[in-house]
Amino acid sequence: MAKREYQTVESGPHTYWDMLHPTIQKNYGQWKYHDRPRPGVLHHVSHTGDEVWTVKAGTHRQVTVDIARRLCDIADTYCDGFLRWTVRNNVEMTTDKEANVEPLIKALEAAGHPVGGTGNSITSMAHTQGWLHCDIPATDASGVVKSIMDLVYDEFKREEMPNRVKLSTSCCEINCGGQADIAIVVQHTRPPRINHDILASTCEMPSTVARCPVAAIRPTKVNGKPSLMVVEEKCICCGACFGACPAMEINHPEYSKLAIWIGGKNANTRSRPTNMKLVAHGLPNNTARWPEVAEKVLTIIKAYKEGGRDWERVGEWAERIGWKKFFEVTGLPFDKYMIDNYRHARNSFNQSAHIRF
Amino acid sequence: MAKREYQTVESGPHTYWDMLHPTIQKNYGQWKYHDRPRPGVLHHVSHTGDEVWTVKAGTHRQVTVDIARRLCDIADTYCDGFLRWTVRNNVEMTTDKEANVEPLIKALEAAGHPVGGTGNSITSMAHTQGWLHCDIPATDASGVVKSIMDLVYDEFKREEMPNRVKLSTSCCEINCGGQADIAIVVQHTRPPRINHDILASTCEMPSTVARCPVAAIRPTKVNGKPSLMVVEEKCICCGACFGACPAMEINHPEYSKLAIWIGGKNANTRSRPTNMKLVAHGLPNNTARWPEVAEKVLTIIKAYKEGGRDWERVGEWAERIGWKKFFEVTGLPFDKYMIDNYRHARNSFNQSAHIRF
Amino acid sequence: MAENKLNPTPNLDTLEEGPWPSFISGFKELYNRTGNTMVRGVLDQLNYSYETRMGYWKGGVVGVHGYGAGIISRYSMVPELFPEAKEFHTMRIQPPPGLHYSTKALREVLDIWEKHGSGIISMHGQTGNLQLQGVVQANVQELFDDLNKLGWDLGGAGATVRTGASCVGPARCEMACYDTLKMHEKVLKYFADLTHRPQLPYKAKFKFSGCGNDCANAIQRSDYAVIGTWKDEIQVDEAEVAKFIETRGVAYLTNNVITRCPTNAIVMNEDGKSITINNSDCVRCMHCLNVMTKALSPGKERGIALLVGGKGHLKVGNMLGSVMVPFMKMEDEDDIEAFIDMIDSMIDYWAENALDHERVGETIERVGMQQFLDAVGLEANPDMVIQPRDNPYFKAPYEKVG
Amino acid sequence: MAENKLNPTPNLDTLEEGPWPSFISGFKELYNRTGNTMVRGVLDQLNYSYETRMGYWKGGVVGVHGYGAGIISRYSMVPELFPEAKEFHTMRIQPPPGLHYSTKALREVLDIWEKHGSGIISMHGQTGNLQLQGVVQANVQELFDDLNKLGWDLGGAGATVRTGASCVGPARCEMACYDTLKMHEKVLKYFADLTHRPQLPYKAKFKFSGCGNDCANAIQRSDYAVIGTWKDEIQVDEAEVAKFIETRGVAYLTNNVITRCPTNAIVMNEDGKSITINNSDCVRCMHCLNVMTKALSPGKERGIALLVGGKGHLKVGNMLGSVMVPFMKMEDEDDIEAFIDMIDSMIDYWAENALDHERVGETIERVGMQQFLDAVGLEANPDMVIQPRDNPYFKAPYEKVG
Ligand code: SRM
Ligand code: SRM
Ligand code: SRM
Ligand code: SRM
Ligand code: SF4
Ligand code: SF4
Ligand code: SF4
Ligand code: SF4
Ligand code: SF4
Ligand code: SF4
Ligand code: SF4
Ligand code: SF4
Repeated sequence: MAKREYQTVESGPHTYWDMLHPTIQKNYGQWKYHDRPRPGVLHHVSHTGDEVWTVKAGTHRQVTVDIARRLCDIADTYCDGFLRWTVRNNVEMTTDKEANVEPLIKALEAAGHPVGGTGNSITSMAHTQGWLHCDIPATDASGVVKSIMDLVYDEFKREEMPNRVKLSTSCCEINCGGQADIAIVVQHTRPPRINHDILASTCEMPSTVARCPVAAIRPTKVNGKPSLMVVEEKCICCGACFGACPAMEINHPEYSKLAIWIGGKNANTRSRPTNMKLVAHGLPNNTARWPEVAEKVLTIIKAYKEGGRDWERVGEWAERIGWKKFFEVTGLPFDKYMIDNYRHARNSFNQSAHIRF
Repeated sequence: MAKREYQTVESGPHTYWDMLHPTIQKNYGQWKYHDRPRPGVLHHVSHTGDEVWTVKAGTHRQVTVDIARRLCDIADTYCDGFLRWTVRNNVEMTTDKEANVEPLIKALEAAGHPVGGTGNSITSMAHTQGWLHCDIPATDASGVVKSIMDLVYDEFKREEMPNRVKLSTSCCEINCGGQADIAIVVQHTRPPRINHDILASTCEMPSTVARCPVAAIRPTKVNGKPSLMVVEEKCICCGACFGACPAMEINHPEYSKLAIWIGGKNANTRSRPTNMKLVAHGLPNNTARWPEVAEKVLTIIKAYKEGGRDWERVGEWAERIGWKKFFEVTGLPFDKYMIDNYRHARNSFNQSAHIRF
Repeated sequence: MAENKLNPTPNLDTLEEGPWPSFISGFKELYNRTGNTMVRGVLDQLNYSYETRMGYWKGGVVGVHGYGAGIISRYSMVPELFPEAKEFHTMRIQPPPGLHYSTKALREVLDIWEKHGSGIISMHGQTGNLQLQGVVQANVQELFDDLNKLGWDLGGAGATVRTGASCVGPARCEMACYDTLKMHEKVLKYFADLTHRPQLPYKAKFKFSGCGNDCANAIQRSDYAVIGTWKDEIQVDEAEVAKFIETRGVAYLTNNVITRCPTNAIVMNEDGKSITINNSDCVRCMHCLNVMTKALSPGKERGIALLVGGKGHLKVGNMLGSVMVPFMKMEDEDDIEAFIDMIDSMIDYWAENALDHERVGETIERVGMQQFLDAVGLEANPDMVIQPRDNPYFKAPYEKVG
Repeated sequence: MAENKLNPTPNLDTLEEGPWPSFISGFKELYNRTGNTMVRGVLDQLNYSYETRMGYWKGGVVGVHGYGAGIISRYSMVPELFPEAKEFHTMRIQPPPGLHYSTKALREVLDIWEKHGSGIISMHGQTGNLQLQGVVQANVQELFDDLNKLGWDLGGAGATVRTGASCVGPARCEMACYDTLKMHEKVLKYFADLTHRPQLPYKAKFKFSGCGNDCANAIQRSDYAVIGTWKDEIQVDEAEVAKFIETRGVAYLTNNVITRCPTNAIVMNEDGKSITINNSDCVRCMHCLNVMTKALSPGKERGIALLVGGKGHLKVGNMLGSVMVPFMKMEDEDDIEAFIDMIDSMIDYWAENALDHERVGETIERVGMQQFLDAVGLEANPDMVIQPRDNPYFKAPYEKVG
C-alpha cells in the first residue's frame, strides 16, 4: 500500500452556519410565529419583521446525483442557493420573497416532487434499507414506501387529517424505521433454520447465544463440530440472532410476514410519548405492491380521518375511542397475540373498570 | 371428646334481606339520587317518592359488646332496629323520618361517636390488628389510628377537603390495611436475625426460602444442624419470610420504621385506579402517639387541602401539581430510594419531557 | 393482679385522651363491667408491647369440628408475664352482605359472644369479617355452635376462599348497577366448602362493588373483583342538566365536569354553554354522575365487569385486578350461576397451576394472559388491556404455506 | 448484460407507476446517463429479491485509514448471478446539523460521489447520515479523502457514538428553546474519536430537538435525547389570545385547548370565556402553543432537558428515554462544555459496566436508576420519575441507633 499523503481532518459533522440562507442567518433564533398559507407552504415571521416562505416537497429518499442536482437547480433559481432536507426525507426550500412561492411550487412539481407534507397531512414515510442494501431484511423498504405513498398521495398534498400522520416501514423486526403513527414491520413466524455449514466459521457463538432475548439458543455439536441449536418451543421468532450471526436463517419468503403497528408518538405534545402497538400481523410479504398491507393501512387512515378529533394523533384517537372501538371501526381482528406477554406485560393489562361500550 | 350432637349448617354469609329496614326493602334498587343536607348526613330519594336520611358516625372498630349494644339502643330508638357498618368501620343509621335526624345525631355524639365521614371529609382510618392480635406486627394499628383520628377529628366532622380522604395504617409491610390516599405502613431497615434455636422445629424451610422475593435465603448448617441463612446484601428487608417462619426475626424496636405512602386509589373515578407511592420512610415507631409520623401526615393533609382542586383525590392532586411540587409543598425530602428499582421500575421512569417548573 | 382491678397501663393511658373514640377506654369499660380477666391480660400485654415496641403473639392451630379454617389462633409468647393473655383466639364470622344488621340479630351475637369470649370485637376486619377477638380453645366449639344455630358461619383464613365484601349497593345507593348483596350472598354460599377447608394454593377473595366508584375496594383487595357497569347510554335528565349549568356556571362545568372526564367524552357544544356526552367514548368512570347526581344516572342495560388478580404486594408489588370479563348481565339466578361456573373454571386452573402461596393474579402474570384465557375458555378482548402489545416478542402459529 | 443497456426488471417495473417519485425510475435514469454498471447490477439483484422474496447482501469489513467505522460493507451473496453487484458499500457522511445545505457544498459532494461511486444516495438515513450507497473497496479511500478535504467526515457505525440529528431549530422555528444546530455540531465534534473508532459496548446516539414537539424523534431514537424547554412562564400575547377566542369561540377553546392540556393547567375563568394558565402545573407539552401559535410562546428562561436511554426494542422492548437532567441552561460554550462533561461520565460508566451489545438505557434498567445516579454523580429528583416507587422492596441504610 502506497504511503498515505493526505492527513485526515477528524472534523465530525460538517459546519452548518455557512449552509444557511442569509435571511435565515439574520433572523436566527428570532422567529415569532408561523402559519400555513396553503398545504405545503410554511410562512414564518420574525421579531425583526422579516418573513420567509418555505415550500416543502416529497422525495424518494433513495435518490441519485441527478435528482439532487435538479433540486439544487431549483434552489439556485428561487432560494439563492440554499435548501434543506427534513428528518423525513422531504426537501424544504425557503425564500424571503413571497413572489417566488408559486413558481417554486411549480418547479418542484414539474420535477416530480409533490408539494405538501405540512401540518395535518400525511407526510413522507420513513424508510430503511431493505433488499437494496441491508444484510438482514425480510422485505424491501423503498418498494413499500413507494406503494403506500402512491396511495396516500392526495393526503400528502392536503391538510385534512386530524393531525400530522407519520408513517414508517422497516424491513426486519429490528425496526430501524423507528416508531410511527402507523408502521409496517416484518414479523417472523418461524424459528431460524441453522446453517451449520457456515456457522462455526462466520459467527461468534457466545455472543449469538447472548443475543437471544428468551435464551432459546444453546451450544450443541453437529457432526462432531461445535455449533448452535434453537429450542423451538422457547423461540419467539424475533430474528435478533440473525443480526449477530448470518447462519441463523430466520428469513423466509412465506414465513416472514408483515405486521402493522400504530400509535407510536415521540412528541410530548398533550399525552406523553408512547410506543406503537401491534394491530395486525401475519400479512403476506407480497411484492411489489403489498396490496394486503396497503389495504389495511388505508383502512386505518380512513377510520382515523373520519373519527379523529382535531389535534388527535392516531394513537390518541385510538385511546380516546378505545382499542375495542379501534378494532371495530377498522375491521381488523384482535387476537390473543396482541395481549402482551413479555417482561412488563402486567402494565398493559386493563387494571381498571374503565371499559367502553 | 364427647360425641358431637349438633350438626353444623354450612351456610356461608348470613342472609341480608331480614337485616334491612322495611323502607329500604321497599325501595331496594329504586334510589334516584342523594344529597348531603349537612356533614355526616346523607339524604336518599327514591323513584317511589320515599326518602331516607342516614346519619354516619365514627367508631373505633376495636369495639366491645358494650359499645355495640349502645349502638343497638340508638338504632332501636330512632331507626326501627336497623343499622349497618361501612367498609371503613363507621356506623350508619338510616331513618325514614326526617325528624329523627337531629336527635339521632345528638344520641350518637353523646355516646362518643362523632358524626361525619361523609362526602369530602376525612373518613375513618382503615386499620389492622397490630400488637393487639397479630403474630407479626412491628407496631400497633389501633393506637396509630386513634392518634391520627384525634388530630383530624374536625376534618372528619366537616366536608372541607377537595374530595374524600381515605387513610389507613398497617402494622407490617404486608399491608392488610390496603392502599389509601395516605397510608402509614411499617418499613423494616434491617435484614432478619435468624433464631436458629426454633427454626428447624417451627418452620418449613423450603417454603420459607420460596417466600423471599429476591432469593436472599439459603439453606445452611448451624452447629451441624440444617437451618437457613440470609444473604444480607441481597435482602431488601421486606419481612415476607417472617410471615412464613417466626424464626426470621425481622421486627426490631428501632430498626423497624414507619413509612408514609400516598395516592392509592381504588375508585375508577376519573383517573384509573392507582397504587400508592412512597413519600417518607425511616420515621421512628414512637409509641404511643407517633408524633413524627402524625406531623408528616398532617402536613400532607394541609397541603392537599390548600392546593387540591374540587374532586381531586390526594394522588390526583400530586399528579397534577407534579411530584416535585408535592415534595416542595409538603417539605418532605425526596431521595433515591423513592425511585423504583423493582421488577417493573422502568414503567415509573419519566419517559417524557413532561416536566414542571 | 388477681384482684378484681385493672393493672396500671401507663403506656396506653395517653390513648384515652383526645376526641376520637378510644379503644383502650372501651376495653377498660368492658373489663370493669365483666371482670373478664382475658381483657385485663390483653391490656397488660399490649402495654408491654407499647413499652418494648415488640409484638408477643404467636400462632397455633385451633378449629371447629369439620372445618379447617376460620379461627386465627393466638398464644402469648410471654405467658409467664401475662398468664391471663395465654390464649386469645379470633373467630371470623361472615356477616350479612353489606354489613347490614337488625339490632335483634346483632344483640344475639353479642350475647353469645359475651358468654363464651372476651367481649372484644373487631367490627369489621379489613376483609369483611365480624371478628370476635379473644376466645380460648376450650370455648371455641360451643361459641361456634351457638352462633351457627342462628345462621352465622365462619369466614375464611389461610389457603381458602375468603369472606366476601360488598358495598351497600341497591339497599341505599342510586349508582348500584347490580344487586351486590344478593350476588355476594349467593356466590359465597356456593363457595362455603372452599371457605372452610384449605384446598387452594393460597387465599382467594371476592368483593362486590355496585359501580366504578368501587366503595368495596374490590380492584386492589380482591382476586375476583365484581364491579357494576352499564352498556347503553348514561340517563340524562335534561332539565336537571340545564339547572346545574345555570346554577354552577360554565366555568364550573368546564373545570369540574368537562375537563375531568378521562376520555374527553364530554364536549362543549357550539353554543359554549351546554354539553354533549359521547357515550361510546365514555369509560363508565362515574365522575360526571357523581358531580351531577340529580341530572345523570347509569344507563339501563346494567351488569358487571369482572376484574381478576387484585392483591397486596407480596412478592411482585401491589396488583390491581384487570379486566377478564368486560360485561355480563347479572339480573337473575341464571346469571349468577353462569358467573359461578366461570369462576369455578378459573379457580380450577389456578389450583392446578399455581405455585405455593401464589395468588391468581401472580399466576396470570407468570404464565401469561394468553395461556390463562385459553385455559379458562375466554376469548381475547381488547377490553382486557389498555393497549395491544408494544413489543414483537410473540410467536403466532405458522400459517400454512403452499 | 455487458451491453450498455439495462436488463429487464419485471418485478420492479410496477414501482415506476403511480404519482409518488419512483426510486426505480431514478436509478434507471442514473444508469442511462452514466452507464455505471454497479447501478445495473443492483437493479438486477433487487429484481431477483422481489422475485424470490429474499435479500442477498452480506457484510464484511471495509474502512478508511485510521478509522474503525463509518462504512457499511456489502457484498452480494450471489455474485455469480450479479457480478456487477459484487460490491456495494455505503459510506456514511455526517451532514451539517439540521440538514441544511448550500447548493454549492452539496454539488461538490455530488460531483465527488459520481466520480468514485454509484451515484445513488440515501438522503438521509434514519440516524441522519448522508448515505453514499454503492462504492467498491478500491475507491473508498479516495472518495473519503476528497470529501474530507471539503470538511466532510464519516459518521458512526457499529459500537460507536453515532451521527447526531437535530431539528431545524432556531434556523426557522419559533419554538426552539436552545440552539439545536450549534449544540449538535459541538457535541458531535467532541465525540469524533468515539464516532470513528469502536470502543464502546454498543452504539450511542444523540438527537437534538428544540422543544417538546421532538421533531428529531429524540426520545425513542437516541440514547441521549436533548429536548428544549423553559422554566418561567409561557409568554402570552393577551390581545392575540382574545382574538383567538373571539374568532374560534368558546367551544373550540374548550374542546381543543382546555381539555387537551394534559395536566389541566389551563382553566376556564369565571367569566366562562377566557382562560388562565397555571404555569406551575404546565409540563411544557407544547400543545397550547402549537394551537395558539401567535398568542403563546415558550418562556424566556430557556434550556434543555436530557433524557437518557431511548432505543429500539432489542432485547427488552422499545425504550423511551427518561429524564436524567430536568433542566440545564444552554446559552454559551460553557454550558455545552458542562453538558459534555456530564455525558462523558455517563459514557464512562456505561462503557465500564454494560454487557456486550447493551445500550445505556438497558444498563440503567438492569443496575437500577439509583446506582446509575450514584455512579454519575447526579442527585435523585422527582422529575426523573412519573411517580415514586409503589412497592416497599428497597433497603435504606440502617439508621444509627443508640
Ligand atoms: C421540518 C421538521 C423538522 C426538521 O428539522 O426536519 C418539522 C418542522 C415542524 N414541526 Fe415537527 N417537524 C418535523 C418532524 C416532526 C417529527 C418527527 C418525524 O416526523 O419523524 C415529529 C414527532 C413525531 C412523533 O410524535 O413521533 C414532529 C412533531 C411535531 C409536532 C407535534 C405533533 C403532535 O401534535 O403530536 C408539532 C406541533 C404542531 O403540529 O403544531 C410540530 C410542528 C412543527 C412546526 C410547525 C414547527 C414550527 O413552528 O416551525 C414545523 C412545521 C412543520 C410543517 O411542515 O407543518 N412537529 N415533527 C420535520 C418535518 C418532517 C417532515 O418532513 O414531515
Ligand atoms: C358507605 C360506603 C359504602 C359501604 O358499603 O360501606 C360508601 C358510600 C358512598 N360512597 Fe363510597 N362509600 C364507601 C367507601 C368508599 C370507598 C372505599 C373505602 O373507603 O375504603 C371508596 C374507594 C376509595 C378509593 O378510591 O380507594 C369510595 C369511593 C367513592 C367515590 C369515588 C371518589 C372519587 O372521586 O375518587 C364516590 C363518588 C363521590 O364521591 O361522589 C363515592 C360515593 C359514595 C356515595 C355517595 C354513593 C351514593 O350515591 O350513595 C355513598 C355516600 C358516601 C358518603 O358518606 O358521602 N364513593 N367509597 C363506604 C363508606 C366508607 C366510610 O365509612 O367512609
Ligand atoms: C385481620 C386482618 C387485618 C384486620 O385487622 O382487619 C388481617 C390479618 C392478617 N393478615 Fe391480612 N388481614 C386482613 C385483611 C387483609 C387485606 C384487606 C382485604 O382483604 O380487603 C389484605 C390486602 C388484600 C389482599 O388480599 O392481598 C391482606 C393482605 C395480607 C397478606 C398479603 C397478601 C399478598 O398477596 O400480598 C398476608 C400475607 C399472607 O397471606 O401470607 C396477610 C396475612 C395476614 C395474617 C394472617 C398474618 C399472618 O400471616 O399471620 C394476619 C392475621 C392477623 C390476626 O391476628 O388476625 N394479609 N389482608 C384482615 C382480615 C380480617 C377479616 O377477615 O375481615
Ligand atoms: C441505514 C439505517 C436504515 C436506513 O436505511 O435509514 C439502519 C440500518 C441498519 N441498522 Fe439501524 N439503521 C438506521 C437507523 C436506525 C434507527 C433510527 C435512528 O437512528 O434514529 C434505529 C432505532 C433507534 C435505535 O438506535 O435503537 C435503529 C435500530 C437498529 C438496531 C436495534 C437497536 C436496539 O437496541 O434495539 C439494530 C441492531 C443492532 O444494532 O444490532 C440496527 C442495525 C442496523 C444494521 C447495521 C443491521 C445489521 O446489523 O447489519 C443496518 C445496516 C443496514 C445497511 O445496510 O446500511 N439498527 N437503526 C439507519 C442508519 C442510517 C444513518 O446512519 O443515517
Ligand atoms: S430494519 Fe432491519 S433489515 Fe431494515 S435496515 Fe434496519 S436492520 Fe436492516
Ligand atoms: S429468533 Fe429470537 S427468540 Fe428465536 S432463537 Fe433467535 S434470538 Fe432467540
Ligand atoms: S399488616 Fe401485618 S402485622 Fe398487621 S394485621 Fe396484617 S399481617 Fe398482621
Ligand atoms: S426480609 Fe424479605 S428480602 Fe430479606 S430475607 Fe426475608 S423475605 Fe428475603
Ligand atoms: S360502589 Fe357504587 S353502587 Fe356501591 S355504594 Fe359505592 S357508589 Fe354506590
Ligand atoms: S362517566 Fe366518566 S368517562 Fe363517562 S362521560 Fe362521565 S366523566 Fe366521562
Ligand atoms: S422540535 Fe420544536 S423547535 Fe424543533 S422544529 Fe420541532 S417544533 Fe421547532
Ligand atoms: S404547554 Fe401543554 S401542559 Fe403547558 S399549559 Fe399548554 S397544553 Fe398545558
